[in-house]
Amino acid sequence: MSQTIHRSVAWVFRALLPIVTTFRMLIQDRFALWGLSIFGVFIIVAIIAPWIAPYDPFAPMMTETGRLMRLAPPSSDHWLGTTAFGNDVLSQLIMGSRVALRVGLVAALAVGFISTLVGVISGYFGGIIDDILMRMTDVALSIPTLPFAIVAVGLLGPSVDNIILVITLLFWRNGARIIRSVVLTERERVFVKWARAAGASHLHIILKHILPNILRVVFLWVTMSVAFAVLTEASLSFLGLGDPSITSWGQMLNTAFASGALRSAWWWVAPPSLMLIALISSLYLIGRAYEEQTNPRLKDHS
Amino acid sequence: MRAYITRRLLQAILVVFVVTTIMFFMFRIMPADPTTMFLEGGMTEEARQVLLEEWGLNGTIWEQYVLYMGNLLTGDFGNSFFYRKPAWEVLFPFIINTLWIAVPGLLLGAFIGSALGMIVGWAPRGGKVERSGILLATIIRGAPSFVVGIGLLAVFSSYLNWVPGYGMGDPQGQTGLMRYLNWDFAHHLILPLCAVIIFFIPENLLLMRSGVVEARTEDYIELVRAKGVSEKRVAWHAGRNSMLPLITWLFPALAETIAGIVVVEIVFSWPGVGRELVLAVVRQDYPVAQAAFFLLAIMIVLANLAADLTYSKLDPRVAYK
Amino acid sequence: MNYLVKSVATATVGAGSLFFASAALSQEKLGEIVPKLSLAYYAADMGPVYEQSARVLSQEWAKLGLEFQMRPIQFSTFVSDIIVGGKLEDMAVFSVGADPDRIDPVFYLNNISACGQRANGSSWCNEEYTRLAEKQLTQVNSDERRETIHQMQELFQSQIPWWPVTNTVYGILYNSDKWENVTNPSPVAAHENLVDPWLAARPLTDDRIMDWAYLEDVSTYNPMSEEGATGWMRFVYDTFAKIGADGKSRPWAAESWEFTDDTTVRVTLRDDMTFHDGEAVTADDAVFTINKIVEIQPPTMSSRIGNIAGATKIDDHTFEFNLKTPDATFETIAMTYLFILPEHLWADYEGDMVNRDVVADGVAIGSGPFMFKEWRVNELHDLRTHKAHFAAPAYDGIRRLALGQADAIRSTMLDGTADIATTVLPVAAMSDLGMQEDFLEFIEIPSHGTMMTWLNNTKPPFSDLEFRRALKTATARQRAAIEGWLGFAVPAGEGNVPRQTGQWYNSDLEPVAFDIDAARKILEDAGYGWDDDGRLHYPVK
Amino acid sequence: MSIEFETLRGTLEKKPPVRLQVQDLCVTYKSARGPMKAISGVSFDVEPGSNFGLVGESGCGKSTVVKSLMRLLPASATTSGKVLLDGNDVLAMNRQQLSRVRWAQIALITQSAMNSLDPVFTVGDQIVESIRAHADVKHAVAWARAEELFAMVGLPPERLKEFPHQFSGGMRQRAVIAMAFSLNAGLLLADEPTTALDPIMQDQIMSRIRDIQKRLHRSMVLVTHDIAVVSETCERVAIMYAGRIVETGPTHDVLNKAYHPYTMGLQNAFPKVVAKGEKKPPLISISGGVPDLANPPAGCQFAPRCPFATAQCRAEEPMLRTAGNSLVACHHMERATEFRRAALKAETWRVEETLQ
Amino acid sequence: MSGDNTTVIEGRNLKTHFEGRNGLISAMLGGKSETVHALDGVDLHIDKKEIVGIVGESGCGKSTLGMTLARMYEPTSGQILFGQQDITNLHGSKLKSYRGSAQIIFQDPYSSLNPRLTVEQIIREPLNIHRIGNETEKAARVAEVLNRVQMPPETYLHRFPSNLSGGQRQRVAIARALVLRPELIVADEPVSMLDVSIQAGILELLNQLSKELDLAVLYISHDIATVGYICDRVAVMYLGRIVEQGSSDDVMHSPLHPYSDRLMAAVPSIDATASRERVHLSGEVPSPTNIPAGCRFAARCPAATALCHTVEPELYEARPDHKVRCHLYLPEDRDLRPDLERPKAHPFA
Repeated sequence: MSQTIHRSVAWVFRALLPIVTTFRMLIQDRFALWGLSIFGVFIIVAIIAPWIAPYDPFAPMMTETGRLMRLAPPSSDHWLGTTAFGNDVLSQLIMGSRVALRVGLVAALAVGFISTLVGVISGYFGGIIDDILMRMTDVALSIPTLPFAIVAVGLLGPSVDNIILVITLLFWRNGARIIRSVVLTERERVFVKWARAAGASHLHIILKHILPNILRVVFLWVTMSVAFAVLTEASLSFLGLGDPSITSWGQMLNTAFASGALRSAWWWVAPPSLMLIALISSLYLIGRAYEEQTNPRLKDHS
Repeated sequence: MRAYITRRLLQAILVVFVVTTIMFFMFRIMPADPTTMFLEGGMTEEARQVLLEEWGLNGTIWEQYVLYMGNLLTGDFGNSFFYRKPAWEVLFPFIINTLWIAVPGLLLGAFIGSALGMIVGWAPRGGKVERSGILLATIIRGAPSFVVGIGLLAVFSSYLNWVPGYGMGDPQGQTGLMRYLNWDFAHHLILPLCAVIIFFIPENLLLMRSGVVEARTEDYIELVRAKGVSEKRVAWHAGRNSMLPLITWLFPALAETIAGIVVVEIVFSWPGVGRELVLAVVRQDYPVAQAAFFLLAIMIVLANLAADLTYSKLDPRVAYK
Repeated sequence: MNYLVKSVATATVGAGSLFFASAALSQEKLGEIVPKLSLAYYAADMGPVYEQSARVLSQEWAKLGLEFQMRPIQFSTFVSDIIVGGKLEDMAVFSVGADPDRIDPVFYLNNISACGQRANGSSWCNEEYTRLAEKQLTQVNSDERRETIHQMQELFQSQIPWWPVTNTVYGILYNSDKWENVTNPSPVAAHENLVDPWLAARPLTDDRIMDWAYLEDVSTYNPMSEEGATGWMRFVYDTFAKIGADGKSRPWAAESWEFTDDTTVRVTLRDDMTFHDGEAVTADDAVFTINKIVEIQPPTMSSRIGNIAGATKIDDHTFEFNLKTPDATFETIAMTYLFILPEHLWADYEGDMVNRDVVADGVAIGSGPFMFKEWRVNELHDLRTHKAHFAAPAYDGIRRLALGQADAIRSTMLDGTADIATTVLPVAAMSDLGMQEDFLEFIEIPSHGTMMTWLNNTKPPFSDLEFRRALKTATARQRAAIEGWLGFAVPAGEGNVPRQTGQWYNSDLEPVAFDIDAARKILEDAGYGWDDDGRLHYPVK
Repeated sequence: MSIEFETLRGTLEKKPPVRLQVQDLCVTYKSARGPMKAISGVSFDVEPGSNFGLVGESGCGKSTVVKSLMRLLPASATTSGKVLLDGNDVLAMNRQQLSRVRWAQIALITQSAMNSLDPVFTVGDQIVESIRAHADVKHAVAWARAEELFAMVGLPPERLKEFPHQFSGGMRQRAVIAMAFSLNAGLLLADEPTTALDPIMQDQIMSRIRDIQKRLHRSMVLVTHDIAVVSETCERVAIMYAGRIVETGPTHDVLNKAYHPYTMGLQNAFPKVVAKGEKKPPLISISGGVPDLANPPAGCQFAPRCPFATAQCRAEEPMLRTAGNSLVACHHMERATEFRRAALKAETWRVEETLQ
Repeated sequence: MSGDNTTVIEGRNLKTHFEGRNGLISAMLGGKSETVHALDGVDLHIDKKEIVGIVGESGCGKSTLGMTLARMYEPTSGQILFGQQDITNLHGSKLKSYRGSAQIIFQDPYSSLNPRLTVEQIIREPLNIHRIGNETEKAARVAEVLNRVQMPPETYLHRFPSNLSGGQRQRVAIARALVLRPELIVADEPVSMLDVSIQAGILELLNQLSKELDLAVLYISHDIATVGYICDRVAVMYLGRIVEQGSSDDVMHSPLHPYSDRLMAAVPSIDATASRERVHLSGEVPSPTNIPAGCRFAARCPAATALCHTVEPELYEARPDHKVRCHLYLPEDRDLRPDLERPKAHPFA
């Protein structure tokens, strides 16, 4: 009994091990450390957003004389000023982190799952299955991203869930290719050949020998997918196809742009822009460091 | 080689066919009815039926599909609902406009990016050049294209007032090629072109850099260095080899690239095909939107083919049968 | 922070006092909960004001214990699904523009309110009302017609199937260093038609071309296939009449007209008109145009010309319209809408006239104050002044720049590239610019354009008149105007006809003041109740 | 052109063989776990026109020695000591001097010919590149030289126009050899030139290197793990273990009369083809693995695997001392005869294995 | 000897051809692909306690032979007998059970073990796959095989491959092969990536296991010297066929086929005094996609005559238990093509 417990504890530990080692490996890279810190801050802000946002993001601010506080520059009451509709920019900015992260994480996990599924099946089995799946990705790869997203969101309606769905539909293709190519090399590894020679079932080989060894690439792809998802959500919102019931950074920029306030209200335009750059760059930094550390040919041997 | 190209072309046709089919059905199940563009005045139901018939929207969806694909084979994309003329005629000038920012943007971006990538890749590992190069490239890569566009607009057009930030300039009655070969056009071209270039640089830079860094560890680079040739020559060997992964990325990345260009066109009011595509979707001008998708799909597929062929030119190891 | 605390506090206190009284009593007598209501509105492609307005309105409605699902819908989908598609789920907030022919109230009275009309999206059908609606259409005598219309509004007000929320204020921003005498077209939106602000303008500098900064393109110069941008078409082609700010038609290409009987109108054309190619405009051209249009019934025109049976030439400058039935709206709608085509360029055309590419064929030729020069799609339209025109402006031409987005319009106005901009730049932004810059002048145009609230009258809770009444009472028209439209809208009047249409508006209707407490009272009296979470429940059956 | 070509040939032919003296060469790599001393105090001389073998197993540092001779080590490595080419210290040269010496005086036949030719340039161009980097001649002249070199290694000259991937492994190795001789460098470094080749090809390549090298009278350092190849090729040999030379001397002496237990073990582990009917000596394996150079054991590096190791061996690092014709780094080389006998028996080594 | 009780496995006229893979589209277009004749008619048997060596240059088909016998590939034609059972075309559970009895040891010890599993998990895996034994029995078996390969279980059971040296990894690979108690082991270049000082141990171990556990071992190598050490019989392969076969002493010391002769002569000797004749073989091995008519070695053989270029020789039993595929050994009384001259003298004699 205690042995079973011991074993299951060991199993959990082993399953977590790649994550822990990955993390340990990443914090050795100064860029990745920055990336992780920025990303960490975003996650924290997103979690506690409702408590730290000073105002309701859509509440109209009024001046003492009862007029709408339009395009007020930063002040002590409104650190980042107000929008053309009298909303507090800082509050919108803080609440916007939630959408970015929700879309980013959920879409990335979905993308990771589908990419892995397709990539593993295609790469492992090869032959006609591979052929069919790869032709499917060819088709998917020939669809221009944003125009498709525009049509699809127009079709499904602009809710966060639909945006996530569309992002998933768009980005599984690249991941499937990458993961497939890793599986192709992994499949040729001698221990996989051995397992086949020993009579192991396909499922056994995939679960025991292929998946654990491609997890790193999956992780990398999921990280990158978070960035793509955030970027796509922002672009859609910027084009006016974001979920209207919540604030997002792309939407803030869209509103600023459509209100013609681009040049006059820097406090409304600059913060969401910088947030987007910071969040996406932080993910790219993590991804890059990860690539650098896991690719022996890129690794700095000094 | 010819057999290979034939095979790839057939593959490409299949892909385009499927993409076209998908887009066709996507547009047909869109909730809106395109006749509503004419409805503000309260069109009568009879008139609506006339329009539907005229646009080939009255049969079952399968009939419409067969009709559409049949017409497509003869090069007929249908008539734009909005402009009332062949979708192809509508799109053609926009395509030219887009090419003006897309092609030089892509080429310059790739060139500048890979040149910088060579420098960063060849710089000492862990040194200032490498670290700042990577950091900058990553940050720029993390900037959505509309943020880049807005930033450029704000700084160079609004604040410094150096260059205009909208449209293609006033041609003063110039038409044809002369519409593009004038100073005013060039002046208007600067910002959107810069946005596209900036959009391209980081990816190229980072890819080139990893390529060069990887190549630096290759045995053949060691041998080249052992031969006592100049460092520049050694770098050339590394760069030449790193172009291969770059090519494989560059062309297929078009699908994502188009997204960047669409946004750039919108931000800079550039009358290009991307902006028209978005407008067509909003206006439910299906024939134009579908034709644009069709053209983009063909472009991407051909670019992939071109990537393969270029690759085979650059990499003598690849021999297609 | 202050504001938030305050507003939350008012809401709870205000609602709370009623609450305790009623909730405790009726706890066990609650019916079904009123489900979450979907609230459709124009998505961001129409600008941010609709979303803001919908949010402001729903905030107040929510105080009745309702919950809303916000549903932004793109313009075209909105029109086809909700306005004419009959697919309104629960509620919608949207607006109609200040088109010139909507100065005649038939759009508000019939098209969106009467039984069986395609655009009656709120699916309200009152037979008495519909009978009156049909009657007023035939009342050529405007006094009689006005009486019917006022009666209809009373009936409407008692049933409140939907209601207007605000009337739009448009704006014109122009470069006052370069131009003067830009007139105010109120109550019609400037870009929609009235040639006034453009034709009257006078240049102050040598730059005698007026550059109009605009978002989008018009799609064609064929007057038989264009609907969306008839305003621009009016520059190139002449109509028989123009509508005035008073809602009455005044002569344009027609020098005069009279009803010779209920279904015949005799029209006398001006004798000093020529087409841009120099040919004189005669009754032949007018008759040709009318008969051709009646014959082919272009889909985009069908609703406006449906009542015309044909035309007969009397002499070179006189002809007669033959109508199918007496038509009260004929002067204001059909006369201002039919564009005169040159017979000599169209008579021999064998193809489908509706789909004729007039630019390619070189026949973008009318008799209007401006002549077609160039069109670069999604870039610009270039028109030159037709000097021989009776209303030719005092400058050389007009160009419409398709700039695609607000920021570009703003910068063209600032750098002097454009001389005039209209609604497409958010009005508040135009007003700001007018205040900031000495050389920019802002004109405010109160209009009859209306933002309204539609309800699905066939479905509970909206099928209940008391519920509708409560909802209207809780409609914060003032807030929507200030917070949604940034002050560039005014709270709308009662009934269904905009106050800005002048004589057609029934000013005797009793105003419904915004009052949440009163609204809750109405609901409570009708048997509705609230649960502990404050959610509204139906009365027990 | 032909005059130019003759001039080129003339200068190349006149080049003398190089004398190589390596003195106290040390190489340290920076690594995540601290400095890693890959090479410690390696010294050897290569007489002009002679062959010197550097033998050792993987990780012993023999390739590092070769790379440091041409200063090809990555920036993370620090090198000390002297590498004298006819008295000039390579390690002290500036970049310009270095590039003049490389290939003109010291050329390299790399370990894996598979990867040592740039895949995107033709083989001919790569040879021409090496010539023109040092001799100011026209492309055509250099090409003619390349044709000559191809003929020398037995490849048809028309294949100069081909890319490396069109060559088989053996041909590629020959092309690399041709390139190494392109400037008739006085010293040739051959780093495992035949590893991963089939026996027939291996034999052919080695014969060819030997033939050309003898004919042109070049000096050569041959790095390999295959003592048979060394025994057939080199006059002198050094056995390396863990970044140090443990035994060096005339090849025949070192291989037949080893003083260091590692040399003995290596020799006995090597499978031999014995005459028909003769009893095969048992194969020996040396248990354990090479020491971690970032954290080396005290004393003799071989002590943990050595069946004869004593407490002294584990405490004190032995210095190279003369024994017979060789230099040996072993505290107990006086007992070499005894060791040699014991080392022939598999049990001697196996005991250690199970103990481990 | 075939059909003998002690024969563990026997291949009869085995052919394994590979088709170049084509995509959907070209398949639809009926595109033709090239066939690689990797294995082209091989007869071989291995007895209990016997180690048979296969030597030859890379690409000669020796690995394909091993993989075909282990049924990693399904032979294109021919027959494989495992004991009395025909396993040529087995599928499904029967194939799986055969795989339990025939194990492979691969060349690269660094990638043949999954880096994420411990030694215990690695060796236990075959038992899990074949559902053999309960936990206790499994543990016992794992310990037993680790002891057999001289790796004390208490030390190694919980180590990861990254903590093992190359030789130890190869021992783990052998232990993993033994845990199912196989009858046949295909060892595909098991020591070629190991250092010389370690390979001896592995070879000794294989030899010992074969004798102690009644194993039939197919030892594939291009290192002829090691073959001489442990093999009872040796077959020399050239371009998909066996060209010479016999006891390892015979083949190594008095090779008959001109090719084997060259192969043996190419082995360098540690004894520099023993001079050996230099090898000169012209030309390259022909492509296995385009096999020449006649003797496959003819193009490179100095003794080749018109007969060699036209008719492929059979395996002639030149000496007792020593067969060779060369017309030099065509019995005097047999004339395949009297019109063609047969080769006379041994080219390197």
